[in-house]
Amino acid sequence: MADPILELSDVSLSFKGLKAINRLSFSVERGEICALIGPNGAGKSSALNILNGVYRADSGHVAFDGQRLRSIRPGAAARRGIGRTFQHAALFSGLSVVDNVLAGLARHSRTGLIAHALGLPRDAAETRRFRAAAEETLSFLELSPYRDRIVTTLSYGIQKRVDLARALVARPTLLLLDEPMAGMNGEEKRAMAHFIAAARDAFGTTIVLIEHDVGVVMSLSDHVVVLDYGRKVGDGPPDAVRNDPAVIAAYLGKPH
Amino acid sequence: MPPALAAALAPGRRLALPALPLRGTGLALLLAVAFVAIPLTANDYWYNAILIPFLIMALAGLGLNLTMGYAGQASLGTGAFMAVGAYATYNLLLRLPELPLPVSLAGGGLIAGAVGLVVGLPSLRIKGFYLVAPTLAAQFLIEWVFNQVGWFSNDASSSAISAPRLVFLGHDLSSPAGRYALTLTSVTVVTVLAWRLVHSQTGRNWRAVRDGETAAAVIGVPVARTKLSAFFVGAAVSGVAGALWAFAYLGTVDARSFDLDRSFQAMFIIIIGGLSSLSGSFIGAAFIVLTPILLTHLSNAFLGGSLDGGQISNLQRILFGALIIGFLIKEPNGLVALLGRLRRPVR
Amino acid sequence: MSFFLETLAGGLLAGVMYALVAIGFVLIYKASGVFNFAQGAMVLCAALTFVTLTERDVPFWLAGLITLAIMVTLAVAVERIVLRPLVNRSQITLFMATLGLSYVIEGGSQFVMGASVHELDLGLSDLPVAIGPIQLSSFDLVAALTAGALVLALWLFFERTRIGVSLRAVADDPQAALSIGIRLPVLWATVWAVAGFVALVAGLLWGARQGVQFSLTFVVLKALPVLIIGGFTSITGAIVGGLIVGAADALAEIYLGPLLGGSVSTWFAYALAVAFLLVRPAGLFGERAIERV
Amino acid sequence: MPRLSSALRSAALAASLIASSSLVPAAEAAEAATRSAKQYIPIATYRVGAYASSGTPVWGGTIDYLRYINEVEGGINGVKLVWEECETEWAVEKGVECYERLKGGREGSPAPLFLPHGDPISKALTEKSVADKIPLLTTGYGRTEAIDGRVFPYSFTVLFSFWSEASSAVNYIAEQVGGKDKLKGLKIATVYHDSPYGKETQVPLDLLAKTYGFENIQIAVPHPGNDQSAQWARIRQIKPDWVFLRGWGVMTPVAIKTAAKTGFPVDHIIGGIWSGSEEDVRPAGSVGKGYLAITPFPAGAEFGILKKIKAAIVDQGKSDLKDLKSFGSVYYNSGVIETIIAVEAIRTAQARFGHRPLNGEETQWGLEHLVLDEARLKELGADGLVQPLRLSAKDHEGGGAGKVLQWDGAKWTIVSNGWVKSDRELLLPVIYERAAAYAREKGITPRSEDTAEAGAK
Repeated sequence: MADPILELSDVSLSFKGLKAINRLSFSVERGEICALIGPNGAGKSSALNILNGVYRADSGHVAFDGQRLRSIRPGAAARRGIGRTFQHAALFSGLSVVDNVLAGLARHSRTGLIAHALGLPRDAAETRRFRAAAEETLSFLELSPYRDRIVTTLSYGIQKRVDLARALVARPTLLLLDEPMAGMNGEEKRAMAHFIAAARDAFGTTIVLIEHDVGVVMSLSDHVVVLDYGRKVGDGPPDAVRNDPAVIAAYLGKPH
Repeated sequence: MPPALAAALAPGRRLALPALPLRGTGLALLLAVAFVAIPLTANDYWYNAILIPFLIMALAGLGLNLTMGYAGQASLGTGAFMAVGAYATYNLLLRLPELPLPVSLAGGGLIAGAVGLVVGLPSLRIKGFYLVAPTLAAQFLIEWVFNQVGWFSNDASSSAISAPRLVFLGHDLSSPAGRYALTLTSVTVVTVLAWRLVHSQTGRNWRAVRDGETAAAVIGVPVARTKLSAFFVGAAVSGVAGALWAFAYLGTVDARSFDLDRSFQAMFIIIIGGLSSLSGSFIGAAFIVLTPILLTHLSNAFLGGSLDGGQISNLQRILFGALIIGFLIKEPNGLVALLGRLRRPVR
Repeated sequence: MSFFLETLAGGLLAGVMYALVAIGFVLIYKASGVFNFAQGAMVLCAALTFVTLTERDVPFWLAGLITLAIMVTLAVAVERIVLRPLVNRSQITLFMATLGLSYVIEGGSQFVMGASVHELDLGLSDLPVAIGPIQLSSFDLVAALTAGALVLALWLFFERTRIGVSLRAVADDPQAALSIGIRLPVLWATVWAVAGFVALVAGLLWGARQGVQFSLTFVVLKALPVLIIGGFTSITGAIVGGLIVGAADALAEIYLGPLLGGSVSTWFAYALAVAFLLVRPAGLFGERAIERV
Repeated sequence: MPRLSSALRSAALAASLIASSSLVPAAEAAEAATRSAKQYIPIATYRVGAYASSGTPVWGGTIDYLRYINEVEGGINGVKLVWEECETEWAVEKGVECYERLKGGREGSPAPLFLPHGDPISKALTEKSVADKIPLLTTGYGRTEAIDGRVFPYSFTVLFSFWSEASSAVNYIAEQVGGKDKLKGLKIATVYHDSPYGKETQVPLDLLAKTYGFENIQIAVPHPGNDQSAQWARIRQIKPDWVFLRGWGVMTPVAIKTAAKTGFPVDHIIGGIWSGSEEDVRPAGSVGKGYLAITPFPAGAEFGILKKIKAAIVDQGKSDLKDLKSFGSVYYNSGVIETIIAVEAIRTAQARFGHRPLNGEETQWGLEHLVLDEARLKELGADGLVQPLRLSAKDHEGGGAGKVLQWDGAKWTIVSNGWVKSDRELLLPVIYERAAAYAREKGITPRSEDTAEAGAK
């Protein structure tokens, strides 16, 4: 455990007395792909939401890049370099693909209203830079053919990929993916897995993802954390986790 | 009425389309008509009764469209922002006479923007339709302030304000043509600035917040700043419209000129014209401002002898209401969408 | 002290009158999810129809019945022609449609019945009555009692009848309501008809108070803060909100007005409503939380 | 694009054709074609909207008198009248549109003057009317400072300005309490519509209070004024001797009712011009009995000219009134009075410029030289109905007196002893001062009376 980028220690969260997460601790290495798995209601999404400030942990703490995150808000998390995609894509429905991706660059903008309204040179320069970054990300994720389409007119699989592009374009240090392959067919899943791995390889992004398809998880991730009823029941490389009796009992063994 | 004038009307209404993806020549033609052909042909009636109020209400609608159409923040405070723009510009003209007219006008707009920013603060907590409550509160409060506090109207006995001489670079702009030139220039400049904004990162942030506030926050769009900037810009644009309404259109106004009806009018303009469309504001203004006038002419022509004035006027009101409802039902995306369909060749 | 009490009592009685109008809004909001700005025009239309009939020597009860029939027809027609095609559209669009509707109803009422002011005499005296240390108008007391009776009747109607239970189901979850076999068109028509009846009662009381004329439509402006404070979906909320707005307006006008130059009641209710909104976004008795984004 | 633009262009063409064809109302147009020049008179009206109830009887009086002039007198010195209405709904923009549409005249007749019918509209037209040289005739409303015709050459606040209204009301109270010296120590509360119109009397009342030593209490009623429990609770607390009620629309009946229910004696409330009509007091019902109002428009059908109108127009079924109950009402008579002034101004100007349709500049001269003395008023049958008037460049008001009416439960009776005059000698210097300040702010050089004369060629 040389260089953990993310460390959760003893994190707990409850909703109206119901423990969603119970003293959860794990850490994620820089540059690895870490999968959170577990049955529905195991607390995976809650854990992700704590990481980027949508929820606030009741106790315990989270350290990111060596610094403790205390009661961080989503916007601040984003500024620190934590990117995120959504279970249901949650794209900006009135915008085109390229505009969605450009919106992902908002946190890098250093220009204000006046520069935008008057078209000052620094706005022009920034616009050029942003456009180039967006185009690069689009072509990286093979979305260029769709660049000017309004996102609501696209298939679900493509929308999920646009969601990834919107998060990736800001070059996050840590990228949280909430069920990036939910609702996809096998081919789409393979493509998405390929893009996730490629993103990590190309930009060194650390990725934490939630996924139900164990096959995909095992082949894609370097590190798997298994949750059940808010507790961690397994943690380690895919092969180790796969053979962990506790994990099998809690999750893998269950028919679903 | 000279026939040349009738021909001039159609291009005049095409003013409504600057932000549609017109080819360069189309836009140039449009501006040439607005800046050259109209001044060569229009008379007082066209300036004072049609062109000037149309342009100004289009601008007011445009302001609301930025706040509501682009950034998704509902507001019934447009009238109040127009009032602030008018009274602020009046006081700048009166108390700092050395400032050139455009500076006073812009200053009035910025002050209106600042007020809009304050009015927008509750939007950080209140969302959706409920947001009309704080904006309505502002509407009534601001109207009341200008009515009560004599300083704003230089202690005129009736708290009405009246334009000091409109002069720019030695030209007297108080003739109808001069006021049209002032209005058209202001509207063009502000529209260009608004066009730039909605196509910039600011505009993208507005629409991101509109389409998904949580998602926007998570990907790093500064939500609070974005909402407030939308209120600021929208109110500033409406403020300029208010100043023009007071000085380029009516000459003398009091706070009641900017009452709730004005806010409703702006709301109609953008909902009927098209939300989040700059040209929609112009098309909507054409509809809302010009339809009653057209109805008057039509009913005078066809019903003049058969019904008395009161009945005709009531019929017009019914018809206007029905048209509004009809367009709301038939054109969810506004008249701009209808025009968009017309422009595409029918297959 | 007695002056304070009297002001408060006067304000509360005025508040009852606001509540009476607000109830009409609540009914329609519950059924169709729209803030029906045309309710003011409906109040005008009801009162105008009623006086036009009584001035032509139609007996009181018959005029009431005919007016009620007309209001119900109007309400049902509005629901059919205007609101049903707009289902699933944004609240602000619905709101603007009802604003357009108010033009139609106002124009239509005046087209048919003229624009003159009419006196409406319900046979209630408007002279002061002393109750303990404070003086109240008997008319206002009757208005308050009427409003009370109306609320009770509506409460019974919506709590104890099948249609009332259905209405609550619809307000909670339209899809689920549909799936358990509630016939929405019948429900909508019923609620709109009841709203027409409420408009008639409000129109008669307001009309008796200020004469039947166009400005009856202005009463809607006070209804919005009442609803925000009380909650859009609760009849009890409308009453409590009305009382709060009435009392707050009167007290503000008396104690704040002289300091600020008067007329504070034009905005005070709205400022109060915003304060409520910031603290309790769904209103005092509201069921639905603020729209989720 | 071509489809769109051609559609728009044809719509535009249709619009302008309609506009030009509708320039003359159909009925009058046919007539106009056959005969020679007629004098055109544009009239702004509000038959729709919140204030339609008070407007409709006014146009009845206006139009009936115009018809009377045409049918009985054969026009003004043989020049027949043709008029056109334009609906404003009392809204400023619509008023401006009407003015712009009608100001050009019709069928060869220029517009001699414009009747804006609406305080905000008249204010918005102040400067436009100067540029166009069309006098705005406003009776019982309009800018008070416009009395100074040297600064406001084309605004005519004829008869009874709001300042005169306030002063006459105070003078009537003085008569009731036994002289102006008895005003000292009285409490006079003004309950006003909180709008520019309502605030207009604050300055003169302040001045009058200082002069006569009464206590001037100002109580605002927010628009529209359909609930006034708080205001009248304050009245009950303050216990004023008199209440001066300056309402508009629904505010007046609600005020009377609320006064009655708080126990304030209704016969100590004096309504202003716009609180003094049948339409204002009738909705208040029986409690309105005893209510007073000061007005330049006395009610009654017994004036000579009204009898003539009744015989020649109303009884012939030619009246513009739909509800004949309004004949002889305050608002009906206000329409007659306003039109008498307009017609007599044109007649005065005709004496100088010839018996033909006149333009605004000529009519302005006529207005500034209008003399309606007792003798002339008798000739017109308008003695007692119209107060004696003498207008000049320095004085666009002319009269400045009102009569006090009392409501007997069914109709108004005149209770003042003739016309109650205002303290014009006290008010005029302040008015001139304010007009001069306006001129400075706007960069206007006031006309001297000589140039006013020369300006009319």
